[in-house]
Amino acid sequence: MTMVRAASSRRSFLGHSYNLVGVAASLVILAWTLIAIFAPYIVPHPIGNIVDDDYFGPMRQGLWLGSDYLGRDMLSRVLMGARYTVGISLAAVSIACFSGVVLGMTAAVTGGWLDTCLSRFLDAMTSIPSKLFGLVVVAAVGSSIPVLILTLAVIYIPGAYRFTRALAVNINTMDFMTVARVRGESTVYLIGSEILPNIIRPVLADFGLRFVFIVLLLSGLSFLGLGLQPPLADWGALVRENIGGLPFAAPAVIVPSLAIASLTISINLLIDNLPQKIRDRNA
Amino acid sequence: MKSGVFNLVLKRLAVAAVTLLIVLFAVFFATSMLPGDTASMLLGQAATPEAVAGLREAMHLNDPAILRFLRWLLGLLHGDLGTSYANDMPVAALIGGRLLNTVKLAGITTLLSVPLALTLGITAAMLRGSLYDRTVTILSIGVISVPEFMVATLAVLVFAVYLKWLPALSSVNEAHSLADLVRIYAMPVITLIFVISAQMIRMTRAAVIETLSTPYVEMALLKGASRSRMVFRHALPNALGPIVNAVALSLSYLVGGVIIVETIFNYPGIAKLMVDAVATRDLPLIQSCAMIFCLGYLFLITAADIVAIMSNPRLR
Amino acid sequence: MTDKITNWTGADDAMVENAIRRGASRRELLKMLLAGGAAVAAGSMVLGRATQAVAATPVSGGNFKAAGWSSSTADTLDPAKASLSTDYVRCCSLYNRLTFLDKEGVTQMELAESFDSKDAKTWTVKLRKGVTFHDGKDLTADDVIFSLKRHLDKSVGSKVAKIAAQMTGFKALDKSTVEITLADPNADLPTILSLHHFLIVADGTTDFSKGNGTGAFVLETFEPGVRSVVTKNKNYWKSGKPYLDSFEFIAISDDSARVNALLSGDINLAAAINPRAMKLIAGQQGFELSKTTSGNYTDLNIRLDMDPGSKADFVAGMKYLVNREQIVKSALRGLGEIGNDQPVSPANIFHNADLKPKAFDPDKAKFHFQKAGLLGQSIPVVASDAATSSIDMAVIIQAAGADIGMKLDVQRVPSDGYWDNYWLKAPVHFGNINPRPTPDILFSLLYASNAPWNESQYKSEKFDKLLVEARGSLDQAKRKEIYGVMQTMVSEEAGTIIPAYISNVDALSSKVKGLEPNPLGGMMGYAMAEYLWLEA
Amino acid sequence: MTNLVEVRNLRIEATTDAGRLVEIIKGVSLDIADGEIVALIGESGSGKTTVALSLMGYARPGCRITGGEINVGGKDMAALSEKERARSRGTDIAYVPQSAAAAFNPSSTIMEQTIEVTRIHDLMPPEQARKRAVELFRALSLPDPEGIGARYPHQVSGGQLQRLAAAMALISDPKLVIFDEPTTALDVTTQIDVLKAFKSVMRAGGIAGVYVSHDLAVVAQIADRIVVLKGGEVQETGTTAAILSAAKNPYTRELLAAFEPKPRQTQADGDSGPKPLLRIDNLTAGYGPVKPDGQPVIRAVDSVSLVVEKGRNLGVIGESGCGKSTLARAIAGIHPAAAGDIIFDGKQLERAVAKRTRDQLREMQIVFQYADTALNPAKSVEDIVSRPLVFYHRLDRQARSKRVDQLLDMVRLPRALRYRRPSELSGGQKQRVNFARALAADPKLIICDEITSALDTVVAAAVIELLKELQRELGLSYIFISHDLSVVEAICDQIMVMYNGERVEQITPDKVKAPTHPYSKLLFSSVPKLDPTWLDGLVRDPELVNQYGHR
Repeated sequence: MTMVRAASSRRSFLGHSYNLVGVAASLVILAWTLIAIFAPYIVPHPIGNIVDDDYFGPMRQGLWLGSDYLGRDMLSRVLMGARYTVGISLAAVSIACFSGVVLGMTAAVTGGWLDTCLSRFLDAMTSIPSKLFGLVVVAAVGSSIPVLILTLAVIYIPGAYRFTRALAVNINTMDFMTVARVRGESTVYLIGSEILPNIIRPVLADFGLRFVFIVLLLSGLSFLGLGLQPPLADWGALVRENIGGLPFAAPAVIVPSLAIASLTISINLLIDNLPQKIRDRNA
Repeated sequence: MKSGVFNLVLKRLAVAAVTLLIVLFAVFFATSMLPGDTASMLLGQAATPEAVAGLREAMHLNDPAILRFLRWLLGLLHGDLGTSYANDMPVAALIGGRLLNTVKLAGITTLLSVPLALTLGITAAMLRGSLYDRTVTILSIGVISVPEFMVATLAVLVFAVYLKWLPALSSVNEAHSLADLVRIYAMPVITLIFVISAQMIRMTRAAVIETLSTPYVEMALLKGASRSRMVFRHALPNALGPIVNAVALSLSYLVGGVIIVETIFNYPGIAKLMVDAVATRDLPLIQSCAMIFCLGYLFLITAADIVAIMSNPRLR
Repeated sequence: MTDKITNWTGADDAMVENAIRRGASRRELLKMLLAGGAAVAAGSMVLGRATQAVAATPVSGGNFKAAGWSSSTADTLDPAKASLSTDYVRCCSLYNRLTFLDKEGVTQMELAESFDSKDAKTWTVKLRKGVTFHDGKDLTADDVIFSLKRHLDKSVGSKVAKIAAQMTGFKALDKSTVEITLADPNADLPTILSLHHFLIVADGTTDFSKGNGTGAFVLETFEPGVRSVVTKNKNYWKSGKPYLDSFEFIAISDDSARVNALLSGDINLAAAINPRAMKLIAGQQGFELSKTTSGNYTDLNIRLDMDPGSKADFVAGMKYLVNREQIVKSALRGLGEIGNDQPVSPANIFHNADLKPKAFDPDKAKFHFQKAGLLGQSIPVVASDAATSSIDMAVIIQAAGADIGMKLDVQRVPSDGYWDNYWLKAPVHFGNINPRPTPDILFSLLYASNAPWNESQYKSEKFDKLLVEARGSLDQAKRKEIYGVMQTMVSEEAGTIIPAYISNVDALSSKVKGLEPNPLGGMMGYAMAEYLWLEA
Repeated sequence: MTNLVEVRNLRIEATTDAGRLVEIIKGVSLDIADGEIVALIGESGSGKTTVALSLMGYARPGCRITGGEINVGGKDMAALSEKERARSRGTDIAYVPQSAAAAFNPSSTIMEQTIEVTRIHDLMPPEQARKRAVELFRALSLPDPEGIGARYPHQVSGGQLQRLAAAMALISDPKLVIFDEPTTALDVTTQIDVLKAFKSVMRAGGIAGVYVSHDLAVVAQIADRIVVLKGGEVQETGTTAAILSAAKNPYTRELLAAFEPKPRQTQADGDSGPKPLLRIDNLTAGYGPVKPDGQPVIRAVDSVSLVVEKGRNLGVIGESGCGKSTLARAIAGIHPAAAGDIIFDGKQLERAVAKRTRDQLREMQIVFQYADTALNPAKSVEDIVSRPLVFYHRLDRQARSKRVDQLLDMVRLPRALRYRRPSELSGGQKQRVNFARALAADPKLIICDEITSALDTVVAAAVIELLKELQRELGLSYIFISHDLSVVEAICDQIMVMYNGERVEQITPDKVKAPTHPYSKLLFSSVPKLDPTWLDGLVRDPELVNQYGHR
């Protein structure tokens, strides 16, 4: 094969090709991740302290993002909010995807009654509206970070399961699966070493998408009064508690909305533009 | 061939019945975990132990919950949804009007969002990689990243408070003409379209793109078919399965997931009814609502399956 | 007693009225007020009042639509079961009480013509004649006895069973005279019977969904959790009333949605608006605010019989840690009055104005916490949306605690089930108490040793004795004195911290006339429907 | 303008997944006269399909025609607008795809798709088009020409679909038809029918054709001229006879050589008398619910018995659906048999894989037809080959690495290939890796399920050579399952012919010329020969064809 000339907007780096949209998106995600990690050290004010006599205060020196409905510093709250939004969603999506993926692959590989039972049960779970489920859980056991994470995870397990199972069922029909079975391999090896590497890309894409849904559901739950213990707040809760500032275009409501949008849009764009390993060396 | 379809439908229905039963039991166990009962919830601050005991006695809540649940299930077999603990009205009467409202809202949203989403998804797939495609893709992501209550509140502020074009509340009782209907439903429907369309657009686009790369679409191209013929005659009928599946999943949200829209527009649907029922620990009402959500979901999923089967001669 | 706005004087009122006459725009006025240092809330408040000064005479007709803040399938038209504003508003439009409280907090006769007693133990109630129920039946003594006696029946599930328990004997002396015997003397009976639960229903009623009462309106539609519509009772016994042709009541639980519905013209009145929405309403033409400070309060309860409340120093420290000014300023946005840790509000004629609230003093608080050995320990504080503003208050107290090293762990719990599961039970928690017409009710319900809702498990024999003494006395001056002492006791000794009396603000279209504040709560003590009229 | 098609200096570029542009057709020129059939022949990746499609002015997604002229019937397809190209597609030039099964829209009836061209170009009223289609069905000797149009593609067999695809192409009376490997996926007995049908219709209509194939023997039957392609360049052009008899280009000669019968060296067995390694007695396997008597409803393998001797090879031959693959799977335990005994190395084997011991599994390996799906695309060659080393032999890292080198040497693959993923290998290389993995287990018996069918002739011949060599070195036994007689003939000591789940005959390769069973006769006579006159001269017993040529 002859190299003619480089084409398209994709560039390459370290044996991967990527495009600029993907890079921009990952920079945004990286920025929020760093903020999530270092938030406690960079917030200008404790998030519970009232620093402004006014409420829904405008952006100004010292209160760079204005103040919230109680007169607390919005910048601090948004920075700390990143920690909870990213942290909780990440934990929840990890649990959801891990369980869903493992169950889905196991069901696909094992088949039979296990597959049927799991599929039926998780299908039934899907039919319960997620917000109502959240409502019942919190009414039953109260609201704390672990409960929140588990609730969100449980809500999204059936989806991850369905998705993975569909992919794994296809892989399961491949001859290399038969070869491995004839070799006498265990189920754990089959799902971990034979199936997983083949579905990891779509699973990661699904992971990202589900992350977005969880960020949004988290904000939806805060509307219904479930969420973090005050004065902590994730971005959704920040939007919610300051929604009264919307008529005044208060930064208190606009900024967290933009934060949610920037994170979710970036994740989606990154998924759509994941860097690709270049694998067309001359054969 | 015909009996094959019939058998498939029958099998689906059996599966649906099992799923429904699982859900009812799951909901029952979940609600029995909730602290308090209807008597203490109704009394609220006035719930002294004697008062609760008295009311519980009067409301016949002293039987074990499982017994009451099984009795309710038995009644269900005769088509009786039971009587609400909270206000002694037949559950059917409580649900009736509100279910109709939910169906209306869901129906109107469906009628508008499905064609919109399909059109956008299909056209984006046809013009894959174009500016239009990118715009649709990014907009659809953008739209899902805005929390629902934000969309709804913003819409109210703009259209009801400042422009005064539309009412802020969706008072179903005031719909006397088509114009009223449009005014009343405009905002909740727009909000819901925002919420559910994005996923449908994405899935439609993906499904169409996938079928567009099949050999039979290439064959159509080599027959000299136009782009639209390739899409509408060849790609779409075969992409129908995944598309209706995505549509069904999105629409299932409209049955029980619209609690926020119902709250903000004060629209009396059954999602809010269920929240009330949970708040008052009103077992028959909770169960009936859960059943409706489950049935709605199953109906959509089963309908999607059947459409997929009907559209695919290999499965017929 | 109502409309008391701190740091606002009559002179300011006059200035604003003058300004309006000069033709100043609302925005200019607002600016002027803000420059004067008043909170925005207070500012627009005054505006509403000033414009009302040029009021007109009532006109008949019109359909009135109002929105409360909560409703559910448990909505009821049974006065005994009525639990929320929504039920009160509906019931008040359909039924009448024997007595009611006017805006000054003075008991007035409604279905009763007179209440007489020599010993405050046996009461003779004469009923108004010529009053009929919606179904045409005449009001008789039997109806009254039935209505009051039901509260003693456990299976009714009455909200005031405890208060009603003191009525031990009922006798119909004739068709329109009832004799009520109390277990112990109570001079407040006429006032007690002005509570919304004591609305009079027809004898033998079991199905309350018809709303058959003697009230100003007749029920047309009632859908629990959705709405109610009532229409003018043409045979209403109060001549000329009601003015409205019909009255529709709904509930919009979302604060901003409720305000938006008012601003868009969907409803004429939005009850209990969020103080932060006042900026928005002030910026729009044709809307007014009505403020009521009626004695509703949210209190922080520290149970004295459990850790950490069993350590007196913890309670003392907490009382210093609560920054009452900041709570009124930031959490309530000025819509409240600083409280002095006792339940009798300035709206009540028995309020002890000499009792001063504790000043915010973190150093003293720290001293007490240190003494109690609790500094550095994490103390859970249970708050919920169920108790108005409790979460914001908790956060403010928490932040103050954090500054002196007192770790308060705010636990927000769902409002659903709060009263049953946390209130009265958690060691440190928030409560919310609705206005009650008499100190006697407040003290017997909340502070007597055997009180059903003894929020801090306060026990004092002296207090109990004083309570009985005041109750049985018909000497107003002496009662005021005793109640004054009791207020001081509660404030000093009980574990309930009452940082503020919360004002209620209803927002309404300027076309709605006749709305006056009432000590029993917003919307004219929930009985607004028969007094309002709509300006053409 | 004398020729119908004149292609000059055609260049086509493709974009790789890394965004690089690669020239895949490098200046191809060719001519086709009116009514002439020209074959494009070459291995996969030689660009033969790309060239054929460019005649319709079409380049697959990711490809672009960058230079040259493509004159078809006086129009330069490369220079036309997309609209104008669409106008000649289906009308002037028609296309018969490689896999008709995939090229038919599954959700539309055959008739609808056959006459679609006439609808698109508004050639004739639908009624007339339907009549014409039925005539074509008849001319292509399709069964039930009146009724077949109402069926859906999945209700029709592969051979029939291939002929239906031809009908679809011919309905508009095109001047040129492009056949893209139209018989590659078919069984030999079916292939003959299809080839015959094509040839007669083309001849009758005087239609010019491009016949893309990798199979010289097939091409020899139908083409007037042959163009040999390799690496996007024309290697040699000539009349069929000239190419077959006097090829000049080395690559062409290589292609021809693959057809020469190879000298067979029978196993020089030092031991006295052959010992059986595997014995199968009355094996029955099938699908569907199990009947009360323990037999499945659909029997794919019906009471088959066979013996494989140590160091000897057994060939199983038969057409698709005869049960030969099910037999292989039943022996390996993937598809447990319903009845019958499997005795391996003197011991009775359990029917299901799950119940066999690890050693039993190790000693019997199976290699599948499609190396694409048999190799996990997510793993490197090293990972794939070393897994059995870890699993069966528990070798440590160093020993493993050494052994992988040995194994790669054994299958004649460069050691550097160990880091590659399967997608970076050619078809032949993949099949070698597939084989190396089986060898890694140190097996006694390897079941080869159609391992050469997906490979080009030259590559397949090389793989067979390799198998023979390995057998010599390692003393292996093979069960060789195939539909291709020449492959089985080349390597096996015994040949078992299967038909409809049953063993019809077992013979030795030297007796292939004279089978006794009528089905074997039909089967063996259907294998195309490198002789242009073979198809025309072929006379088959019509009764036999009726009885067995069911597809």
